[in-house]
Amino acid sequence: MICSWNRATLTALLLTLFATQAQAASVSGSASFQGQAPAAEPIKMEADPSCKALHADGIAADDVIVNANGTLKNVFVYVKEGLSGKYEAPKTPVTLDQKGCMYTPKVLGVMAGQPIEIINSDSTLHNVHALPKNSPQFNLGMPLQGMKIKKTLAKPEVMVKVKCDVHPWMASYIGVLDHPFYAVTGEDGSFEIKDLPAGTYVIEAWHEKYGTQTQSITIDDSGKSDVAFQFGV
Amino acid sequence: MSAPETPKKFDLGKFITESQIYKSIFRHGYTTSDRDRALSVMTNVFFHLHPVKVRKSGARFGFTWCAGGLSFFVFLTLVVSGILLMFYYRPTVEHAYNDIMALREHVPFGIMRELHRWGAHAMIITVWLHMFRVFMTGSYKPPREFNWVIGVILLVLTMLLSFTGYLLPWDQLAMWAVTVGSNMARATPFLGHEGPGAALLAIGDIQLVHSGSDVRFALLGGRFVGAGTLLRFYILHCVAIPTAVVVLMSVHFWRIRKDGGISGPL
Amino acid sequence: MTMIKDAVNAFCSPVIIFTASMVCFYLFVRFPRQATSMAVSLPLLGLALAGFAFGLTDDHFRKIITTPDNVPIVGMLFIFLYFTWYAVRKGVINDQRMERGESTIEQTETNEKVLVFPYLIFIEFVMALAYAIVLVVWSIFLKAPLEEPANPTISPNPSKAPWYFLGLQELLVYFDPWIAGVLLPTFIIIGLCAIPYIDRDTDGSGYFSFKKRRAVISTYLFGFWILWVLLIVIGTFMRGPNWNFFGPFEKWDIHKTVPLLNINLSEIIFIKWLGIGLPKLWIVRELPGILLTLGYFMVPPAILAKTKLKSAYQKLGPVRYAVLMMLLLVMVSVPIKMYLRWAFNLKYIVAIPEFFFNI
Amino acid sequence: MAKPNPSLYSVQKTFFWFAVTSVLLTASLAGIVYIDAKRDWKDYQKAFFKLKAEKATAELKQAASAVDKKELEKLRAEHSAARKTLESNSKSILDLNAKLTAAELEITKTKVVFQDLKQFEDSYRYYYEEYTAHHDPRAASYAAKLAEIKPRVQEAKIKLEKAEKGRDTVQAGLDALLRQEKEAQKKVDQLLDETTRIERKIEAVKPSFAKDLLNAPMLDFIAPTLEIQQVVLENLHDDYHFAKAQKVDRCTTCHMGIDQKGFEDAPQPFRTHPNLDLYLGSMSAHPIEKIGCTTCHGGNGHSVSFIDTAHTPRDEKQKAEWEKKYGWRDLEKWEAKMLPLQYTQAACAKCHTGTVEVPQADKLNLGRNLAVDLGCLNCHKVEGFEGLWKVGPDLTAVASKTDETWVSKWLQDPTRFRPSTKMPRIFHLENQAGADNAKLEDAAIVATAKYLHHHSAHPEVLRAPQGDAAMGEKLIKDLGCLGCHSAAGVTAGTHGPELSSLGSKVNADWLFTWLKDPKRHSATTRMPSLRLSDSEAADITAYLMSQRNEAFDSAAAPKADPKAVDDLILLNLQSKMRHEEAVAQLSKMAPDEKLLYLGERTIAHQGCYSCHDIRGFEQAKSIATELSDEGRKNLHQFDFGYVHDIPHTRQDWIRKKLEDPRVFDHGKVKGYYERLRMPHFGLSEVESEAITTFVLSLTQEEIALEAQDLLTTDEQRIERGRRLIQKLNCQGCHSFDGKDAILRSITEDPGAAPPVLHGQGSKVQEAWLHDFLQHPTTIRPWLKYRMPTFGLTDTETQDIVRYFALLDGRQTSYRGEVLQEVSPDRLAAGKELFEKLQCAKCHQITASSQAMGASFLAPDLTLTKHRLRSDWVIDWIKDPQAMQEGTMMPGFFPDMQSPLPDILGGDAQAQIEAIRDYLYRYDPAAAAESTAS
Repeated sequence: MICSWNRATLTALLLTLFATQAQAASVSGSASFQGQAPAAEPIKMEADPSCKALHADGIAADDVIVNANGTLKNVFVYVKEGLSGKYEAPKTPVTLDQKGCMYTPKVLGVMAGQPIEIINSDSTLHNVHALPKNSPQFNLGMPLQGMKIKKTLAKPEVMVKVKCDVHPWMASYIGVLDHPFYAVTGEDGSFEIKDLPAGTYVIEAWHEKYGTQTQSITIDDSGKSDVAFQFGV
Repeated sequence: MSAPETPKKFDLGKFITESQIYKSIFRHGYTTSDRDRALSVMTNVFFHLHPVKVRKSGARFGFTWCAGGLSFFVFLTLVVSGILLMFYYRPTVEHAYNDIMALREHVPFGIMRELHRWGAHAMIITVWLHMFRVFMTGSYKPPREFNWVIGVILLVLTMLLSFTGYLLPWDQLAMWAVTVGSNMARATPFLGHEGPGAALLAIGDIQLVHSGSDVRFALLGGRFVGAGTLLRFYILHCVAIPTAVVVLMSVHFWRIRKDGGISGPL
Repeated sequence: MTMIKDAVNAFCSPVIIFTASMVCFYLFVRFPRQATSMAVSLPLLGLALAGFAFGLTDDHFRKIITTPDNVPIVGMLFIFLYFTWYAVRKGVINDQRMERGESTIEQTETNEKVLVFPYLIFIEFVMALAYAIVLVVWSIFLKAPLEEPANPTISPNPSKAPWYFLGLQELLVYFDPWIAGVLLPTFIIIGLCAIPYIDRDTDGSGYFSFKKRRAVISTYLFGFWILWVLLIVIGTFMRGPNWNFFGPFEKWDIHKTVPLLNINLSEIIFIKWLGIGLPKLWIVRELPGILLTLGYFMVPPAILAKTKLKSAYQKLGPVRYAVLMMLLLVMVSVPIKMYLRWAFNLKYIVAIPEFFFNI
Repeated sequence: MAKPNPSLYSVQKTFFWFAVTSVLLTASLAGIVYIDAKRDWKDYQKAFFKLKAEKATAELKQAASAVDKKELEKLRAEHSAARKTLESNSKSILDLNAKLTAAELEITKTKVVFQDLKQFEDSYRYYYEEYTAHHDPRAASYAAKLAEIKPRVQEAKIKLEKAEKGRDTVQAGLDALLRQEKEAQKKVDQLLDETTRIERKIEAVKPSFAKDLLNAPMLDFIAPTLEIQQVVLENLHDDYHFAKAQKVDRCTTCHMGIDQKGFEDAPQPFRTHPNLDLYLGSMSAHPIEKIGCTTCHGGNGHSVSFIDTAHTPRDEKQKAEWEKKYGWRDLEKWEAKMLPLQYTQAACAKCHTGTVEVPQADKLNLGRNLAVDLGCLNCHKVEGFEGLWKVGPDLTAVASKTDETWVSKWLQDPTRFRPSTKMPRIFHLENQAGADNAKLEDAAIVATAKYLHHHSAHPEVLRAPQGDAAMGEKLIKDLGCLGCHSAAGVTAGTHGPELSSLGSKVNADWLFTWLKDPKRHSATTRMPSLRLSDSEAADITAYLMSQRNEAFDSAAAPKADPKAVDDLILLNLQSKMRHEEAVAQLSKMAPDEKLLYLGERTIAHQGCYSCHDIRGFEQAKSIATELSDEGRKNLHQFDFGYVHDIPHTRQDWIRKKLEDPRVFDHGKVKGYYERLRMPHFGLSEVESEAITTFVLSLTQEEIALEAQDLLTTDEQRIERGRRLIQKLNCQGCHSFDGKDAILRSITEDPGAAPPVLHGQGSKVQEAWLHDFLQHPTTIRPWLKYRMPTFGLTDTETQDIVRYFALLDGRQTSYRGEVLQEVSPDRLAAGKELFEKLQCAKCHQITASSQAMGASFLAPDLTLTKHRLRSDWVIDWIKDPQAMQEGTMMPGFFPDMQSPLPDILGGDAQAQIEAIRDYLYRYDPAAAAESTAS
């Protein structure tokens, strides 16, 4: 929340600075899923008993989550082309938690240079192994429960995979951008990118399994614009 | 001569020609009287190569083609340009080629090299022409026989001058022209190691004439054209042959006077 | 164009050029009056200039002509052609005057004297200035050649001596070095020196004439033009890589191969004619050649002294006559040897490699 | 007789000729002066100065705009105010100046007195000392004089000092008055410092009348601004064959901007040289004062004319451009022309000798490696490249591998079977075209195949069990075959042959035997053993045998026309005996005998044995030209034949020869055995350019040792290792020594790729590495790739071990680790850390370890004390990513911060050392006991 406030002030600041530019608008839409939702495979956590213990009933893989309304969760939507100008990265960190031997959130966006706070909420050893191609990689061991580490990714890159070598099923994806115009679809498969200046943009949606899609949109001064992405098998 | 009404008008020409310095040098006025003209020949060391008067037929360009006089003049220009080149040129294999290149590229008045080289060619042509003319007018006949012989020797020396100078740029052209030219010396009868009869000159098994002792070796200062040859040819070109030429030329000129002046029907 | 060039190239072989030149030379000295008349000489000059201009349109010809060191040869050719023409023409005019009983132009003025200054000196000065101009302009527009630094391991193909020695180098094709490079130059020098001691006839001294001195002048011109200048021209312009002969419009190809089938006189006699094989002893083997050579130098003078040159023999006396004949025979031996080579592929008349003695 | 006429011609008329000739001569002499003054390089220098002035003017503009205007105004105002104050004080200044003059006068006066007296004193002293030494009675009088003059000198000195002090006081007063104005001026100057500097620069280069005068003809010998620039190179020489002339490069006379930054976009000849940090810069490896220009680029450094410097155009386009712009023409008779730019790297090898690769010379290195790989150097002798391995397979037992038909079809055109093959095409090339020649070629091919099989050994071959082809395909990808081979649809390594369509070539039993142990079949093969189990080998065999080349299978095999065979044999025999004897000999031969004879002759003629081991040719000499000095070979020694479409230069000949090896036979009439023999390699443009560069680099030019990049003994040992590494293709799988592994690039997860070996020398213990290289064991259980057994000799192994050590700047000792005494507390702390950081979660350390999934993740830590160097372990724990990018080993001490502040006072360094000490003292047996109890 602090984060969004911050973004609003930033945009306001930008607006005063670039008063000649058009007014801000927002893009919203959803990522729908077509066809048969794949059966989620259960994760075998036997290798690490301490994880197994946390999920007595077992847990399904989280690479494809189709929402109840037929939409797709964890789709990263962002403005790919069309922006000009520079955007300052916020100082407030984004959180990536390791909980129950899983990453929360599974997919997240961050601005280049913005801190990411990585938390180990489990009592077992995790290692955060980020595999960016544009920025330096890091691989840090987090043996203690409640341990926190702050890291940043210096250069824009969609997406940066983060994995845990101890628990091969664990994977998270971070979209690193040099502007604040991105969103991740949630439980209802919708997203909204706010405060976008008027103009023509290429919007891209990314999913771990189903790849990327792009759409070109023009936003006028009136403000709102809808985009719909369709993923499927 | 001087007008009485303008006695004070300053005449620069007169001022100069009547000054002591001018008189000490020229000893005669600059007028066109026969006396002055005769004096100018008699009192001038350069002109004095000539007699005061010559046969009219002999003075004509159509008769002499001026080839002999021109040969002498070409020789003088070669001496002058050659001396200037000597200031710059070093006859060693490290420097010779580079010095010539520098003359071509950036040395002020490097054109001396062209003047010298083309002058050398020109001299060969004028010398041949001179001999040609002398023959065609029958001017070698008695009493001028000996002067003709001197002329022949001068002709040979001229070609040798040119030949020795050919090596000095020390480029491929120079070296191989001299190699080819001097290879003939190898075959000199008795004196060259590949010449007829050389094999006969032996004391027991020891050959007297071999590639290290024959006339070519003496000429080149080595078995092949090399550093020694360059120096040898330089000395020949700049000192030895010119001296001989000057001496013989003096005799040649003197004999012209003594044998009846510029040739003509006797 | 190409056809003309090919025709010229085909025409140009040493034997044809040499023979054609001798024919022209003969016509020139046989008919000097006609040859030096404007009616003949001007068209010939025009033809020569046109041919030269045509040649310049050919890249290869132009390249050879404009090679810096070859430029003086071209100049020399034109200069000497002019002055030969001029001298003979003057001689012809004087001859005509003498036939009419008048004195020669020179003789009419021979007793008049003029002052050296200005009349002679001025001519000399103007000529000197003119020469200086020519030299400077020549130097400005034509750079002296400078190839890459001397390198004993790479011999340029062809390697040529300075142009004024190229006549001698050309003779190397027909003679061993000791003859072409040593003997013949020596004879040339001796021969030149000997001229005034043989031709002592004071008649014809100091003026241009032809008829009276036809034999003397013809011999001299033959030596100069055919045996010296022509050979220089062939050696410079027409000898390419491996000293092969090339026509004026033929590219100098280093790979050109021509058959060389030269044989010695001894081989002709003992193998071809007698079929008995070469004798082992050199003196026997070379006996025919030696006899032939000796005969060449002994028999003709003796016969001629009794017949055609009887008057000359009487005038000169035995020593002078012998020297003259020796010189003349050596001079004539050059074209004879050349023709023997062309006609019979004859390499040596006498070949004694044991002493490097080959003729 | 006519009356004598004393005049010859009208003298007046000659005056006209005098005038004309004099004028013309003067004009031509002026021409001399003109051509002296008008040199190309002068024009270039003028243009460069203009360019420089323009650049500086632009710079000035920028600098001027950078000056703070307000500040400047303010300072100027201050300055003028100070001036005003000064002017108002002008009277006192005048006054003080007058006083100063007076004081100076006083000083002069007193100084004269003092100096005079001093002279006397010195003189008296001299005489006094002299006389005293010689016991001369006059000494006394001088003693008196000396005593008399001393106080006078002292007095004069005091007077002088007083006068000086007076002057200083006045001066100080004056300075005080002037100070304010001076300081204000100084401030203004400081602000304008940059612009003034640039203005001065412009002043130095911009044209002016004074400069024109200095550069005027006939005056330019005094102090011209346009001058020849040159570098005299101390240790480098031009070879003038008889003597070595010192190298002098005058290139900078025109290329004036070559070593100055800022002319990168300037037109030639002013452009800055690329990469000044490597070339020309005074701090670079090749400073212009030491290396010059022509050392690398070739050409004539003494010259300053475009043509005579022997510039060589890069291609036809540049040639046309130069001809137009500079009147360029080829210097026919000049041997040492410049190298065209694309081949410049050839010059590197002049000084950089003895190394496998020349740093930063990619093209040269590529060419060199290709020349090794393609076997160029097997046939062509080159000094410094002797003793290379034969690049082709061993053919002494070829019969057990494949059959005669395959060999003859292969010889017809190897690329038909395998487009990527390194085997060149030898037969049926352009100079053997035509139906008659084709028959001869086929006869030679069949005979060769016959010979090879007839003389082949027949080693015992194992029976291949039935295998699973699908499993085999997976194994090929998993085991690391792709580090050397391209196979299973993946284009990867090129060290070994591509393995598709192997089924059309070999038989299964041979392949199985080969895979199990290649050295068994051929002792010289470079193929290592992967220690395959029988079932693995069978699976791979099954897969590879299933891959066939249908088109090749169905192609007809060449036939030997009996007449063609006879003709060829006759040609051979005739070279040794008379025609009739040859015919007789031929008629005596049986058909098989004929083929064997012809096969032997063909192999000898084509030189097959240079690249392959062939029985009967163990001692044969190679057939190709030696190339040791090819880069300087005389142009006229290159036979261009009738090829006129390429420039007649060394580089173009070599390149044409590589691209089309038989082309120079074009249009020539030659017998079958006289034709050119170099085979056709089907090189790409890049490859042929690279190899041309390499061949041009082969010179035996003598460069002074001082100028060379000489190798130290250690560097030579490294190079020896590099050669071995190249031969074994270690870098196909492992990245190190500046090379990236192919296998790594095709493995998605870097953690699953073969380990990176940067810093291997400081990582592992020599003895361990030695053992490991000879008998590899599993270190990283999670890796599917398998370290092969190369069957290295002891010397080779030591060379590699030493190579790794030297790469890290260490000498080999084989001494192992010497452990320091450690307190029990520290060991306890180590143990605690080991447990708290949950190391055993991934690393196996005992049989009862908690490590997950059967040691799936990390190496067994019991190996540590014998395998690793202890100081490396410290560095590794500190930051594993830094040492092995992509490793699964996490860092626990980011920025040297310990997550456990209560152990050893939270000191990360101490903690890491404690862990290390724990590991090196860990005794598995004891630990097992303690756990059990």
